[in-house]
Amino acid sequence: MDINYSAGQMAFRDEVKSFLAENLPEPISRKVATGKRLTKQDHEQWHAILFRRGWLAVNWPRDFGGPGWNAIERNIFEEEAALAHAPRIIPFGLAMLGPVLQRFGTPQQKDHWLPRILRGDDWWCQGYSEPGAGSDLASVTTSAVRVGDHYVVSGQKTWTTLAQHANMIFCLVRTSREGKPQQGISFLLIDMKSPGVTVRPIVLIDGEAEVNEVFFDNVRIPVENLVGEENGGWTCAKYLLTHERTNIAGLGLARAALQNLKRIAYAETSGETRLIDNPLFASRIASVEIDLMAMATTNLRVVAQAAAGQAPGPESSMLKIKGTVIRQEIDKLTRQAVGPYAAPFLPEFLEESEQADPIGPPHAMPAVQKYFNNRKLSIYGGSSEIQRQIIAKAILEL
Amino acid sequence: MDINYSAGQMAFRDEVKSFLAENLPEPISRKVATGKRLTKQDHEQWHAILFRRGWLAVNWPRDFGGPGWNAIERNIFEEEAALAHAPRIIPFGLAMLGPVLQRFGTPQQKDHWLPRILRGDDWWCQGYSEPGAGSDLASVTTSAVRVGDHYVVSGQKTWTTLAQHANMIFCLVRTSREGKPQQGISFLLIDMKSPGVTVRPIVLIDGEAEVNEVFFDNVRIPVENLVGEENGGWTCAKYLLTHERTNIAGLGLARAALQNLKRIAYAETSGETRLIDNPLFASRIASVEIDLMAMATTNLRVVAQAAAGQAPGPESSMLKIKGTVIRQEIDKLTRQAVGPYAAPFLPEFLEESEQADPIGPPHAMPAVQKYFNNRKLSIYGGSSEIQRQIIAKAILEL
Amino acid sequence: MNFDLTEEQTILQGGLRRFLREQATPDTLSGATAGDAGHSHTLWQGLVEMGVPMALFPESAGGLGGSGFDISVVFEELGRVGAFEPLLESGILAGGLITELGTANRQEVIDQIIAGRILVLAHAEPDSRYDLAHVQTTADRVDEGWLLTGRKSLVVAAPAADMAVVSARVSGAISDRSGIALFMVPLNNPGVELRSYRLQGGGRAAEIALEAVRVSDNERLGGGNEAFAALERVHARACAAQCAEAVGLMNGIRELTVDYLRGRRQFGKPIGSFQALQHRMADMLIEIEQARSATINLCGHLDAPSAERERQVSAAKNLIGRVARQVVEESIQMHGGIGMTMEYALGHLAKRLTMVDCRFGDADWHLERFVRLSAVAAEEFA
Amino acid sequence: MNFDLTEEQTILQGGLRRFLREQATPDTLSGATAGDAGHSHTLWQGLVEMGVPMALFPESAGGLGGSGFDISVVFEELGRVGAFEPLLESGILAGGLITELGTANRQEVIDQIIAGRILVLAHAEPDSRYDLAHVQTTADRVDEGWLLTGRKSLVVAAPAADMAVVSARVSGAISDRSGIALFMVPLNNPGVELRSYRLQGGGRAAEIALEAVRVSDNERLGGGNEAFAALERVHARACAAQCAEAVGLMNGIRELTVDYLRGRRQFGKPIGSFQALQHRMADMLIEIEQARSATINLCGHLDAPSAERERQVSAAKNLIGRVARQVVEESIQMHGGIGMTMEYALGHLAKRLTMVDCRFGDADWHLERFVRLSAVAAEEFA
Repeated sequence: MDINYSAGQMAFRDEVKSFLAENLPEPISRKVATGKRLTKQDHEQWHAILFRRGWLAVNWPRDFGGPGWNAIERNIFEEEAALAHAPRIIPFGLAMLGPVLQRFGTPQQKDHWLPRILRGDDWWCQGYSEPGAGSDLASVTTSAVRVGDHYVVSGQKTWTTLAQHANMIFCLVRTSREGKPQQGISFLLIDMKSPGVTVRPIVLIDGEAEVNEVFFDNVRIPVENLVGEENGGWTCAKYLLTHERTNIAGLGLARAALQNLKRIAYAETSGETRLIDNPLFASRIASVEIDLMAMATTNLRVVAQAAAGQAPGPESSMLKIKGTVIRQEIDKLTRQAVGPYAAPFLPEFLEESEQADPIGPPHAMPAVQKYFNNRKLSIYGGSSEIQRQIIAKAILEL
Repeated sequence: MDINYSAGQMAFRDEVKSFLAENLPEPISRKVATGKRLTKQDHEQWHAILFRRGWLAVNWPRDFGGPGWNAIERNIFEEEAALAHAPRIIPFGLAMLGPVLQRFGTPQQKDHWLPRILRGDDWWCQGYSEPGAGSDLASVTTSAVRVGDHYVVSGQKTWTTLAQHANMIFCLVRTSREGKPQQGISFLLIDMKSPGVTVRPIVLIDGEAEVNEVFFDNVRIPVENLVGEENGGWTCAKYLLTHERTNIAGLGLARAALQNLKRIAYAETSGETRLIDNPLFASRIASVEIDLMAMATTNLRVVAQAAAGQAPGPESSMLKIKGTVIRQEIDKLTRQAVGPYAAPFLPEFLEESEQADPIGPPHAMPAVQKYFNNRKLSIYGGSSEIQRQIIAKAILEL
Repeated sequence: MNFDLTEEQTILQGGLRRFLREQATPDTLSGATAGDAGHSHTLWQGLVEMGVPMALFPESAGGLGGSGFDISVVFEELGRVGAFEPLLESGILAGGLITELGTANRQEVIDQIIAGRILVLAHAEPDSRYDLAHVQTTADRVDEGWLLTGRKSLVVAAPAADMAVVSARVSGAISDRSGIALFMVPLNNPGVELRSYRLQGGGRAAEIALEAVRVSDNERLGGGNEAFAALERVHARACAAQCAEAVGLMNGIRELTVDYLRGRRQFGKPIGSFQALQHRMADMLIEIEQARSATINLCGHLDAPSAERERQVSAAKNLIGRVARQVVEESIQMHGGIGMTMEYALGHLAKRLTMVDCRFGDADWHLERFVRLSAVAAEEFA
Repeated sequence: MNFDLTEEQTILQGGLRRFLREQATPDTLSGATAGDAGHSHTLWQGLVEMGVPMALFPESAGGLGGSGFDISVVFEELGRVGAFEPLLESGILAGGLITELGTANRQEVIDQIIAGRILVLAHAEPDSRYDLAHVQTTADRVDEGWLLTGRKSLVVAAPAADMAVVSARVSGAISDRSGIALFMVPLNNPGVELRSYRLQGGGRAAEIALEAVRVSDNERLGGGNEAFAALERVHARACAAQCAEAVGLMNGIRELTVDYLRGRRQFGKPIGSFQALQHRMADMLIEIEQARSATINLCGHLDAPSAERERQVSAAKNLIGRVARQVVEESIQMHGGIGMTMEYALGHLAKRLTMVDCRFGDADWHLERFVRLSAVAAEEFA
């Protein structure tokens, strides 16, 4: 056993660090570090920088334009990027659709869509969830009826992240009501500029409109936009879910959040005492830091298995649950650390361009916004309850 | 609203206090306070003292020799008795069987058994649980076959508390296998001196043999020992369970345990510092004390309802769960407080008569014994899981 | 011992519940936050007409009661729907201090508050966090009056008020209990500047800058410089109000969540039939009952000697803070995505309940305070 | 980065697991506790013949490895069955100090330990709680030797040993790190008195009274009076052993509990089909994996600079202590009554796992220590 990176891995990490230091635009990393809003252009700019370096499609094979990294290298990249306050790579085209097209797409689909994803020609979003469906994906009701060489799509998707930026959406749609619910689902690529598509933002408790509803009213989609076989979309959906799970522990993000918490706990004082010197608060930070130190190794153990060729299995459910618990605890402590100045609701201060002095310390509003926003961690991508169920069945065999 | 006792209730409390101060034998209360073993004679002596005062059968009506207290008075008595380190009143005859006989017994049964319970002529134990049955009482398999004017009983009971002291046991037995499982159960009084009855102690993780297995091998019981109707025992069983729930929150015991914890935290030092002055440990004590202060009022709210004539309903499930969590947390902190001297296993020091110096502080071994013993609180009398189920069904209607 | 409401309280509770259920709709509430005043004139007028502010004052001051349980009846109902009309600010805090300490025209002001005038207490400051004794704002003696200079922070409802009770230091160090005086300051006085903003839990607050604001001796409450004891007493009442409001919020959330568990189907069953959720909901219910008991304890000790009263304040605030976190996080989790939207009623209630912990001291702050306040009593074990 | 065992470690693990599964039966273990020695000669001989003590020493001292991961392989297997043979006491603690500091006949003693001789470390004292620097026992200079006087407490396995490494203070105050020396003391020396007793987690320990026990200069380890650094280093290794043992205990308990959940039926179904228990079992599994990771972290840092090593010690001990409580309490709860009996395998494992927290510092003690040890590193934020 050896818990240290090999010389080659260390060198790779240094390469990533220098790349980030030299190429990550400071205005963007400052926004990430201070919890400000990122624009669509910020994301596109960062994607373009990574694309030029060949590091954008982290989990694509080299043949399709990926860097050819193994799980350990991906892990190093993702952690360093988070610690450097890089924006996350928007996953919908790169981490989700890309692998599905590579596996199930026709040669024409691959040739057409994959380079566009890398170049950022399209902003994709994900049309999986529907109102009333939650974690029960197989209950999709948005229908696609074949009429000539088109599908006519009607129905509604929800929780569609960043749909306001997107021009394309990949959807699970129902093409048959026969057999088991899973059997009548197809995987369809939909141009959001098509007549009949409307997007409505949903304001969340953090005050932001990160997610949307997307409505389809007799939207006509050419049949060549079907991926895989008609009624075979469940296979694509399941394949996508296993790929969604890269970096599921959110380790780099947790480390960056812990640093931010400590920084705030040094800055906040109660009377003469810095909050970090308060024994009870210090013990709460220490407890979550100890959890995080252990989870970093739990994560590496799973990553090492993946690098050795074993597909990431139900262990990723453990990483998602624990990673979520840790990040939500850090967020809660950060919210607690800002004290009474958690109360003001000042979304305008999430804009980098805001010139006015903040109310209270500048770290207060972003801390509260993040606390509320990150309630999502235990809900989306398979809720913590679903993950426990997976562990109980697949690992414990109960 | 008024959270204070009325003048009459205050006077009653003072009366209880003085009675305890004057009549509770010091050797007995010292054993209870220091966590030493009580003998059968200790219990009998205390019961006799309470009997003479008319305060033994706390939940019996005056007609049967009870004190005629309402729920508030019972609560006052039970709390003061616990704080004075009185032994608990052994519940099997008094709190469990008595009410069943009063409700379902024949005149002969009442005349015969109730005075014997009060006088302590019989030591009763409870034959409900069976191996493999756990919380599922209806699955009773111990059989009683009617042969002439006897039942012939065969089978096994388990977790029989203090059966080693008992000469009588009340049992749920199966008299029919027809219909629903609940329908073939009868409630039978069995003389443990009968041929075919054997008792085997079970050593628990605290090292003590508080519970037993009781075996019945063709034991002949006269039919007049049937309480209620043949195959009607489930009614008795359910009635008994509602009566078992008096003092279910264990409030006085929790308060006495908290005082003991504080005493130990004042006595234990780490370096120059008393444990009570350690900020983290002090905060853990404070947290459970705050929970206890609230639960005292939750308890009084339920008690006040009961005193107003409303039967204690599913609220007692809440009291049992929270009371258990609080007591187990206090026990855990007490175990933690004694530090490394939790390690020695010294059951001989649970005997008052032990002359040798203890290993480490005298409070250590009783603290550890109690921590292990009180794991039972969340298991017996309807496990915490069963209680949550009751709340979900009866209060939340889920 | 008696846990029943009086007949008057029962009537008030029923009327208030009906009124708020009808009037305090999500639209009204979000509109109130969006408006300049940060509250709803309709709701406020309704509350005043029902005599709600009057219920918060003792009979000796022209009120109807003002006991801890009068407070809890009112604020639990406000909490149940997530209303944030400035009853706590005007009735409990400003009105309470005026009642306690008196002013030249004490009864006149109290009558105005009962009739719907809104006053606030401007006490906390940018660096005070939760320390009630922290007062850096100075009151300098000039002629027959005073010049007040300093910054007051997080003055909830200030945008709706025309007058503030302002704390200022006459002597002593920044965190001394001694040397704090209170002054009535019209908010349109020269030298007073408000910066108004919305609150996460609904409504508005302001930062207030005071630049050599001139007030006369007559405007000094109680005529003295030792207002800390009254501040602490009134804050205990405010904590009781806040705890009762939190209990109302918890019960509002509980009802929404139980309804959702019953109605929402997944994998072919109501999600409320899943045992894991049933058990967690049962645990939540137990804790909400604990929160109610902690609030009852505090309300029943508001007139106790200060050592015991303040111990109950910290016990209640600690427990309420802990339970609030559990209720917020569990209820959102059990709802899933819908629980995170502001379009559904849970969103506002959950945010408001979260913010309970950021006012008058959070759970950990009160846990440590409880330890300190218990230390004397605990010496019996030494 | 590599989480695979070496070939040697894999072989040792397999052999040890087979041997212990066959030999370390509940009867053997309870018999061992009941006997005077407090351990099983059969098990001990088996371990010695398999070269297990040898695996704990470095090659330079005639061992086979002695790395953190050699330690964890051995102790995880001991833990899995709840064995308590004195490997930690003889191999890690006493043997480790002799290896570190040396004695006149260093290699001879190490060879004897490897061959099965049992030595112990007598270091803790009645008032030391978990403070490693607390040494009140005195070593007074006389002629060419020393007189040792004091009391040593909780010396695990002392009844099985013939020799102890005893710490004594040559200079300084009771809790000074400086001025502590270590001496080899035969336990049959005049003036040495043992009081032997059973342990909750199995096996035996003794209180040791030293009354002017005469030892020579030759018997002083390393010939110096500054043994604290070595004590701390060796205790870090002991903590690694204990954490690995705890992980083994947790996994033994997990297997029992999962089997029970699958086999035990109630209300007509296996109780493992109840969702509430499934979710709690999943949470337990996650924490056990965390415990394994914390142990790996510690084992991988045993040769790190002391500041980082000790931070890892406290991180691992804190996490292991917390998870141990959860695993013990949840596994007993999910078993119900049977989980509380000593007749079923869980009883001993649960008690032994509980006792992990009472040796070398409990979870809270290490949490506070972690805060202190992290303070320097944290100054980057100042």
